[in-house]
Amino acid sequence: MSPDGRHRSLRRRRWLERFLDGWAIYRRNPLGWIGLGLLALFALMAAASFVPPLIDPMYHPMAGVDPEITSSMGPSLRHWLGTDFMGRDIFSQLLAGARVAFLVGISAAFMSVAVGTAVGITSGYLGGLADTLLMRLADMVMVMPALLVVLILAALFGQLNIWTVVLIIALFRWPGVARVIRAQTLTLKHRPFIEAVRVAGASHRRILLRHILPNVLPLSFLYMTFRVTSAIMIEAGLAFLGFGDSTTVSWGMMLQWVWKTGHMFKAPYWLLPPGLCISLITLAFYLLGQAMEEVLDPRLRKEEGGVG
Amino acid sequence: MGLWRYAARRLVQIAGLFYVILTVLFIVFRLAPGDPVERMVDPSMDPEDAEVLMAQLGLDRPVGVQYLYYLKNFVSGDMGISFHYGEPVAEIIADRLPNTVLLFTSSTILAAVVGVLLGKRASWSKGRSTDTVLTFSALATHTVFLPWLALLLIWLFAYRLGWFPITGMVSEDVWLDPGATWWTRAVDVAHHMVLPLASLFLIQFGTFLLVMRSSMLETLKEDYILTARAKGLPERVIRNHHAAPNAALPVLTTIGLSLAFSINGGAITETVFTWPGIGRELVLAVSQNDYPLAQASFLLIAAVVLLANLVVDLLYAVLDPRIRY
Amino acid sequence: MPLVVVDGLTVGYWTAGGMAPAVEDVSFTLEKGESLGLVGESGCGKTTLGKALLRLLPPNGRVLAGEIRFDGEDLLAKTEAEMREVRWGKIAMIFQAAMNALNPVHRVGDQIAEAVRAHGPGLGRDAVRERVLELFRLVGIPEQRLRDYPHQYSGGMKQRAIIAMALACRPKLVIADEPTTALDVIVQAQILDEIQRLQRKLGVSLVFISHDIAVVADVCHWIGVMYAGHLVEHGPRDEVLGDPGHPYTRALLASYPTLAGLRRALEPIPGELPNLLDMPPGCRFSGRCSRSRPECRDRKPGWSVLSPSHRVLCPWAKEDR
Amino acid sequence: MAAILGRVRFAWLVPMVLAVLGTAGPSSHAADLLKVGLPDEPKTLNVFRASGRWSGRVLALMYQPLLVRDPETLELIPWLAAEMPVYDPEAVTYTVRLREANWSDGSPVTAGDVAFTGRVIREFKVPKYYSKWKFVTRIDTPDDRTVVFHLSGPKAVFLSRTLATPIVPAKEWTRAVEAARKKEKPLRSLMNHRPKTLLSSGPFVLKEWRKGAYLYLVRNDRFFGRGQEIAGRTLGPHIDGILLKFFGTSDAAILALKKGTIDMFWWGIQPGYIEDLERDPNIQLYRCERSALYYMGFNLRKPPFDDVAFRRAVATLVDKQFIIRRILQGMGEEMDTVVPPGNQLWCCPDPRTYGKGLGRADRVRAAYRLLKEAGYSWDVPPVNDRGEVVKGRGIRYPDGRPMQPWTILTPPTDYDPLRAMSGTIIQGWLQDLGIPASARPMAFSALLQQVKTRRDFDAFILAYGSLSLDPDYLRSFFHSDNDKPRGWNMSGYVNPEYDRLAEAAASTIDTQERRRLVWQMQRIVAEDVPYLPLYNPTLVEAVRKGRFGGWVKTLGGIGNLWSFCELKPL
Repeated sequence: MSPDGRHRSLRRRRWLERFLDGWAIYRRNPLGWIGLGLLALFALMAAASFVPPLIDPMYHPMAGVDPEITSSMGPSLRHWLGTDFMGRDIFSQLLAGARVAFLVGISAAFMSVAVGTAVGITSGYLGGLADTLLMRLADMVMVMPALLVVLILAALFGQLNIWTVVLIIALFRWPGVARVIRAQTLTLKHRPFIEAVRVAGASHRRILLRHILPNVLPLSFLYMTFRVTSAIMIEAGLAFLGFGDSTTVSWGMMLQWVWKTGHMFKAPYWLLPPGLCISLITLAFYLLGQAMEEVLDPRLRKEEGGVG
Repeated sequence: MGLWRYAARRLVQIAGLFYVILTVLFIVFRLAPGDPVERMVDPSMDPEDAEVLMAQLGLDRPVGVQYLYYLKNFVSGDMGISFHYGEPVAEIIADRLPNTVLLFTSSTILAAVVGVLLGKRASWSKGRSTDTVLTFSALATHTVFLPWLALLLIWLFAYRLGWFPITGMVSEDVWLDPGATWWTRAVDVAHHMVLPLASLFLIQFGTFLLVMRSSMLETLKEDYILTARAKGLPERVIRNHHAAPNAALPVLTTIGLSLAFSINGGAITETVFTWPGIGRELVLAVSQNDYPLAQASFLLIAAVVLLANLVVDLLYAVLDPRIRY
Repeated sequence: MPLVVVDGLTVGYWTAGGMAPAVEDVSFTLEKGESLGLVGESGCGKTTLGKALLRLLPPNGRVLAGEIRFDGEDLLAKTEAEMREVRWGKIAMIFQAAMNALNPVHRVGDQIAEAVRAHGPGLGRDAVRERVLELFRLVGIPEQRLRDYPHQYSGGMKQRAIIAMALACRPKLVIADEPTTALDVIVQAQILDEIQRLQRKLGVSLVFISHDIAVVADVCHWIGVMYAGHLVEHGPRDEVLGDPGHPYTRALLASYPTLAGLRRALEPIPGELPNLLDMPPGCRFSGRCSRSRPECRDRKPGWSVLSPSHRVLCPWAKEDR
Repeated sequence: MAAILGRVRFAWLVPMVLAVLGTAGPSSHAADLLKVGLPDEPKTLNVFRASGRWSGRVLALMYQPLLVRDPETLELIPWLAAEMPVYDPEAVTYTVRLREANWSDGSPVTAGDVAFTGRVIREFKVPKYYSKWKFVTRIDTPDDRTVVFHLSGPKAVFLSRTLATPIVPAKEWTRAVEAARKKEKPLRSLMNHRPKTLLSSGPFVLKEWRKGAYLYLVRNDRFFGRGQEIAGRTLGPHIDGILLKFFGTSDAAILALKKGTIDMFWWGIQPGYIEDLERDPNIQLYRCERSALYYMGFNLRKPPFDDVAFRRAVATLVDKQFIIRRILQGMGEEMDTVVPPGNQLWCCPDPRTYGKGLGRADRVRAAYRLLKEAGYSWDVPPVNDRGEVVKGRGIRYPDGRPMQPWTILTPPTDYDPLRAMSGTIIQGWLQDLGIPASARPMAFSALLQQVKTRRDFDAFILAYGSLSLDPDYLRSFFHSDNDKPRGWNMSGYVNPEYDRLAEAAASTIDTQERRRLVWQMQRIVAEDVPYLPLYNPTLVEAVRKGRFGGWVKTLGGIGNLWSFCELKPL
């Protein structure tokens, strides 16, 4: 085996070992279990969201209406959670909402973490003026109340479609990640093994990609779970206030429908499920993050404010 | 003293950041499609009338000139006149700000105090049922969807039980009554404030509790805690005198960092409870294209956030003797 | 009557894999005014032993068997409140990693005063202050540093402050856990001298824990060598150093360069400490021992008594000399 | 409980909470105070700025116009004027005699006030009123009670719109007007003036405005109508005052209504609440027609809507009944013409309709037929060889080009969820026919700019919540002169015959003749479909039973001047 190959297989083994060790720690965290369980449930819902429209077009969450029901009805055998004000099935909307929540949460989180990691590594590795500028920018973006910013943009530039919302959320939620990754990069930068690689003449790109990135990735991954919660909350808040993408069935949008059509206080079967789902999926990702945090590094500084 | 030099340097930085925000905001608002005049006209008005209105609102000038005027006026404290109120923006904000400050500071202080105390308690009994209950309820309130929670609170406490008013900040009965004393009026406002305060408190205190708890757990692993224990100090002294002050420092940072989050929550709370504060005014102004008001409210919020972070950093420096600038 | 009697002490930690014994069947005594050096590789249980003496084990740690008698009293039988009296009042501890043993947010003087006050409740403000100043003079810290915070101290000074703190209540026993590890060589020497000087001057007993046998050799009357939770050799300094009975002690001595000016080739000890959860049933050093015999692995080793005060946990100690 | 509280060391909170709880429960000082919930706060009480609905509602209780409409017949009747104005066709003048009326401070309402109001509007070009006054060339006041208006030509809207302008007290405004004249931007200065007190000639006068909480109006004892009989009604007001409370959300206001905190909610109630409120024994619901127009507009300047056949096909596809039944929960009325059906005077009874009463499949067939006749073709036609309706795909213009995707712009959900939803539903119907339409909600101002200023759109759904009762808007909407940026002819409809009719109608004083012209205009619009009128929502308002009686129903709801003048405590 070539030295490089051995190195790689060694590293792979280390990764696997680390994963298994981590899993061993994770397994002992009951809250982590609850989080995983809830997420599995929501994932199941998201997957199941494709089914109802196949059974009958009236179960289409957006366009389908029950031909016999013209107002909001309570749960029945035909509609497990009842119907909304125009006779659409709430249960299939709820399922579709799970899909959207995952979509929004994970894609926004992925983007913001990708940006944050990139900025953090660059900033920490380069140092100097680039570092100062990037971190000042991060400071500025970090303290801005993201929901209000998205609200302003949504109100000014027209109703945003769901991907625009995702993009904006991502653009406003990277600085926390960038800061942590930067700090991590700084400590890594001065570790002997990096110094050694540098002395051995490795390029910056190689150092960044092969030696620093793999070491900060677990941390980025951890932050993704926290970002997911904040993205879901922002999207839901936006939709609730009526600035969401009204062609998408998200839970926030469902709540907005309840609210705006005056069913808030008389259709608990319609009001409770979406709110509960938003809260629970946020909780689930949060618990997952917490448990993972314990695994990855208990001394990590907590960055709070999941919803902001 | 280095602290003042540091504060001065940070202030300059903040001024720079603020200028950037100011400019970005101006550009964003001007780039936005839609002009505020169109919402003020009805079919009986001629297009020429709308042009007159545009000119009177100062929207007909070139954008560069508008920007310069904007800067000039801003520096002189004139934030323009609200399109819809026809009042100086500064006055509207001055009118709303105390309400927000009242709601926001009391909820933050309450949440911080309760969160820190309970966090301390939770960490101290780590692994026991007190800890589990506290941690879990903090997590649950921390992640609950705020507008939903607020509406449930209204439904239950204001509507079903009738303990509190549904929305608003004052009840006219009390304020129209010539015999009402300042005390009854204060109680009236407090009465209205309970539910919005409760919802803001609920989502904030979880953050504090969780941060305090984990920070405390970290601190408890430190050698000086072992030293303190070896010194034969009572548990209470170790907890309150040795662990808590060190553990509370990250909580301070959290206040700064979670401010943006709380402000989001504040705006939603104010909107749902019709609390006449800045957050609600901003949401309204934004949706009605009241540029001057929306811009000024947002700038105010940005300024508050930036300054609050400075204050947090300075406080940190004062409280943690290790930090010297 | 000896000041400290440790008899058959066994301490374990609850871990995910089960109960891990960190200290097993350790016995020794220490007379008043004398000093014992506990030496061994990191992880051998010496710090656990030190903490067990003060009953300061972490929440998952338990004393499983044995007895600790201090000044004739059974420490393990005491309540937590009674124990608080013993801590610092009678037994003080100097922790390893001196950097973190002082609380960063309190002034050094206050932290020492706190110890003074905790065990002398009747003392007035001035008396406490006077005592703290006295301690500062004792360890050689200038008075004006009283109001400084720990981070303003140098490493050596911090360690002096901790020593001062340890002496605050005139304890009968001081447990020093790697007090010099984090310091550079010169400061280390100063601190060791200081400890020795104070120990003689004040007549306190000392349990000195270190991984560095050279340091221990400098300071202590007695040396106890620990390996994987066992006390494998215990005896007077000169006997242990001059005539080590346990192969591990010998290896340890061989791996240190500067002892008594000897210039031998360094011999690192091959192998690693065994996993606490998975100990060989017999001698724990057998896996690394150059003179290991087949039965060593399987049979519990017995004690060899080399002199009335020098015993070794190796049945072959006499033969292999 | 005390133990738990004690443990968290907040026992001191208990008495405070109890004190706060102790003040719960409504109490009332003035029994005859009408408490009205408003969804939002009036932004200003400057009559020259007031553009919001709320400001207008409050001001209407204080500043009075010369003429108002009878609540039943909707005919114009004298109000501040003593009798109907006298028209002189020769000189093109209107002469108005004023009633004996006083401001709330006791000084008389004079011809000078009327002239002042008109002159300020003309001089400053006050946007809200200027278009109704620009043709008034001179205002004479031969004596304190007589006003003579000189017009540039006969104008149909003079009585209904110009004389509906609220008359402003000259002495209260003179100083502000003089100050404004000296400013660089006089209008802006005038509009930013904040009147300290408000002199009222109406039934109520402003007592207190607590920002963010309520507006308190008390009875104006000097109101000219007090005890008088006008339009067959003996006027009050019989109540001591009106308290307008701002709620921000309908939910809160409706809960307050159910709890009895307010006596009336001055805002249309969403269908979702109705069933529940109907069951509440303390609540009385009033259903009124509105003078509203909810419609879909097309851009006639470019394909596909430059083809009248296509517009008719779309009109055929849109099932207004479905929208009303499902989205409006039945609370609305189908509209076949641009003039609301409640406006009996002007609504054309026989416009052309499309697909009325047809089911889904029949509508598809009818639209398919229309388009096929016009030469459109499909890759997969929506009606197959056996005459069954299937999902169509790939529609092509008569010249064979495929139709490019286009959008229906709708207001966003926060602004009007029902319109946004209607857009989504219509999009679905069009797609069934293979028409590549998609609904796109857009911020309201952005939408207006796109449609009205930039004219860069395909189709949109907009609405007028309260159209004036005078049908002059028909001219604004479709006259080719208004086909310019910011003009009201957003569709770009050009029809010389229509222009001629519109101009004639604008200067026709005779009502019968004008009605004939206006009907003709509506028939043309229905034929050419530049706008597709959708629905006119029913206005449902709720009041508490047993507190006050004498609500007056009229077009636009019970929250009107007549109600507030006639309400009596029970």
